[in-house]
Amino acid sequence: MKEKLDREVIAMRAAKELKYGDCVNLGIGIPNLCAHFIPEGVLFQTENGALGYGPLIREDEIENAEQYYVDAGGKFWTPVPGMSIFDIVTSFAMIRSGRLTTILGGLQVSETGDLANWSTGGGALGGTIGGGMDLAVGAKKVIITLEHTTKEGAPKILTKCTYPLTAQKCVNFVITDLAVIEVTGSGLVLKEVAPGWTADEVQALTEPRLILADDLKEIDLE
Amino acid sequence: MKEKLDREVIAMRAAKELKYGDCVNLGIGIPNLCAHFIPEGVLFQTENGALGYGPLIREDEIENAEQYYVDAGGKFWTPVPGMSIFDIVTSFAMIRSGRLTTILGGLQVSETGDLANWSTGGGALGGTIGGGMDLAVGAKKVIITLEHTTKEGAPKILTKCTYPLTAQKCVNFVITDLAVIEVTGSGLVLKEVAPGWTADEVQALTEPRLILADDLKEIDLE
Amino acid sequence: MKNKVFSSFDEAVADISDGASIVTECWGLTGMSQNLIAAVKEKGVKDLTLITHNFIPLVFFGEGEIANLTILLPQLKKLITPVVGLQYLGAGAFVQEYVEKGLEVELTSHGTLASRLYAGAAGLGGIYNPVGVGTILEEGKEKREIDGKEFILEKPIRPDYAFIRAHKADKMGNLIYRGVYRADQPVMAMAARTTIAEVDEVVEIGEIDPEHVVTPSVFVDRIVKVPDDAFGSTKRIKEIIGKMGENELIRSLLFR
Amino acid sequence: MKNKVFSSFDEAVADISDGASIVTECWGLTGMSQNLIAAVKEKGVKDLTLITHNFIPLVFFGEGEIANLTILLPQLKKLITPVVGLQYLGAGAFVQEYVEKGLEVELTSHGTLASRLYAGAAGLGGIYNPVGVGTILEEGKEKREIDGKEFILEKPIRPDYAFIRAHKADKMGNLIYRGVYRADQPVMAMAARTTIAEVDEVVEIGEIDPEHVVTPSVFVDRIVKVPDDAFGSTKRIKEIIGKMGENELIRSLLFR
Repeated sequence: MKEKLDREVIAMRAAKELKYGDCVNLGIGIPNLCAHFIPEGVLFQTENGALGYGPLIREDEIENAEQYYVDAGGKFWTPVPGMSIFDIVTSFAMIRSGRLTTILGGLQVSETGDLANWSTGGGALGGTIGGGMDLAVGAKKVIITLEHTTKEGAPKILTKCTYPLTAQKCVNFVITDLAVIEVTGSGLVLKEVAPGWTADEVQALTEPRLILADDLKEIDLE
Repeated sequence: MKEKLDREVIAMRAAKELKYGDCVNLGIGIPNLCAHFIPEGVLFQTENGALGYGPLIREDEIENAEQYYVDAGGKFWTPVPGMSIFDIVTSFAMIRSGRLTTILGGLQVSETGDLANWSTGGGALGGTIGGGMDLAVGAKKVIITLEHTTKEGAPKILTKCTYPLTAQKCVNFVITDLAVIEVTGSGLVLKEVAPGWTADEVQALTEPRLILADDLKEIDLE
Repeated sequence: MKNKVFSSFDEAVADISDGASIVTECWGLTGMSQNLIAAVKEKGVKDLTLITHNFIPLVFFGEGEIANLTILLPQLKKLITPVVGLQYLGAGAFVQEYVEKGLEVELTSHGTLASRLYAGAAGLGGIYNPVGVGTILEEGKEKREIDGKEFILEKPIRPDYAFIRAHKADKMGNLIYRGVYRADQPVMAMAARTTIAEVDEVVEIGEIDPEHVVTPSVFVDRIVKVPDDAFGSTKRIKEIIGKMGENELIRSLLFR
Repeated sequence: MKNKVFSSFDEAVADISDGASIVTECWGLTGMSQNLIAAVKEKGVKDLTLITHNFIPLVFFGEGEIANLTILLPQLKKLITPVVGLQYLGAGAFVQEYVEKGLEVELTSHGTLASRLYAGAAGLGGIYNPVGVGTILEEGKEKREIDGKEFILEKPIRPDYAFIRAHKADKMGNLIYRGVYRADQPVMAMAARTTIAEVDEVVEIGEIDPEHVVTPSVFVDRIVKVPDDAFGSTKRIKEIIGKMGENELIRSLLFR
């Protein structure tokens, strides 16, 4: 079987969507890994009320962890000059006013950019909602990172999501271990494929029809 | 003609409604005068974002006036320890969450506690709304100070207000140059009359029927 | 000035009765009013409505190490929160037995909860919320198109009590927080009818710069200082963080 | 880091075009972004929608002494505000001639405006507001009873630009204010699509304590330092206040 990109490489490619001066909120999972690849001048935001904070505390630095400085997932971070601390009303105004980019994990993405990422079913108690719905609805750019298929090989990019939705028509970019796809008004545009993969092979693992970008190319990590 | 209370005495009586630990927002006019009579331990609030500030700058102290410290009416005040500065979202949450008492001026008050105090007519541009509507609706206690009648002797306490309303059913106490009246579910209760005035004489200058309080007494300024 | 400083947590929660609603914060260890929570547990009042941004069993910690919000579970009638449990610990499975016995769980999103608390504080009757359209959150709620976009009508939240964990209070009740302890606490204090704060330090009037006050005194009714040996004291939290490295689950969740 | 510091007010407003909406503060002299206002006057763009807490002709001051918001009157298509003029100066009479020529005036209350700006920032579609029921503010609006109380549906405000007058900005755009200059400015910055701040001082990154930041950098797009001789500089405001005592109207209004 052909090699797919690993999680670090997906994260690396997702990080490339960010530019100098952007403010970004990273979800749990692959998005968290983006932190290692994000260009200088990008500020991190966490829902619980901080912007522009420094690197996460590593395993061998626990003694430097401070209770006052954690992200929404409970990870400790380092305070740095220029950051700001604020309450959650301000934090979600930031998130919902289109001032941020967000990179989130996904369970499923639909042809029209619907996102399912909080639950695989099981009703109200089958998953946790948190701030993901706010980010999906409110961010100026929503980038979803996920593996292209389930372990069993079933597509996660679907005509219609089967899992409970996080938000409708919210996704701008999908970055998987096989492809980079832009969600547009006319449908899903395949922009990049993983090295060694063809558009047809990616299409075969994707439920809705993909539109091939004029400049379709191999995933570019430069 | 019998003597009515002057504006200072109305203010003095209104100030008696405040107790230690209360936070109060004073409107323009007679309410402003209350500041001179307010007991210790009462904190002043101004809509533009300060609580617990010190005395207003007097005419002979202009050189101490600071641009950063003015109330919503533009009057300069003195910063004191224990005060707080906040934005208008917080300020109006304070006003609307029932944490404050307000003393406002009035043009007319109705039998059911409706208040008219922003305009005598002339449409949208005939007066200014400001924060008075918010205070009238949101304060835990709304005290209205006004002269009992117009200069021509017509009652200002009416069955129904004829001027444009500030808010409906918002008034708790009315303090005039003739009487102290409490607005209750059963109607207007006459609690106190000015020295030398009888309940009948006050009733004659009031449109709706007044209910006499069991302990009706002379206005008490002790 | 009113005396707002109470000498015990029990005294500070003395008037809370069955059926009360309480909003309090919990983002991991931060901002938790552990001693007020423990006092409510001890008091045993029931049929409570609890509103919180996170309701998570912190299984990493030993008995008596922390007083986590979830200890109140048997006393709850209703829970309003965006997060019940953690996905990798089976999400909301731990509340299932209480749901079967009648616990009502109302899900919301973090941002929606913030807006609903603001709406409570500002006296609003409802807000048309853009978040939740097409999701589980719209069930049973009015949906409406405004200017070509769909919104869900969400109700304000106006709790009876807010439990606040702040850094410093002056004796008037002005509060400052530290770091992300701030989070939802300012809006909780504004929305609640009665606000009770547990704080690291009670300082004299004038020791907090008026420009730096985060929660103005009028929103704070009662203050209790957290003793050094109490839940959530700086000393105890430091000890807990120190021991985090010994727990493999914590290491994998928080440091990798 | 993006360069947000602009060297002139003209440059900072260069992209504002006809039909734009601008929110800016004016509580007497405080918090007015006089130089940005003057730059928009100079630029001559028209059909503007102006949102402000107060729209008052400050007749006390001489020509060229201040750049008051009302100088933009001939350029406005719409004005949203709780205060047009001052009662004892004839209230809104001074805008009457513009109303006759087509200016639309939308009245609101201070608290409602704060909530509507918050609603704009939080992406809400509307809010049910308790203020204005039974008054001129309910005209033409939906009224609805919720839980036994009446509310009016108010629309969010999401202006194209906010003009902010702050005390200090660091080079990233974090802002602090001073005293009541703060007022509505934080929520204006959150609600607007583009925020332009004029400040007393631009300081290095790290000079503003992260806990004291009032408007976080992400909400601020452009910063201009107010020169000593410009409108609203500390020096000029001091001079103006010094002269207030000479004006009998001011003495009677502000000091008695």
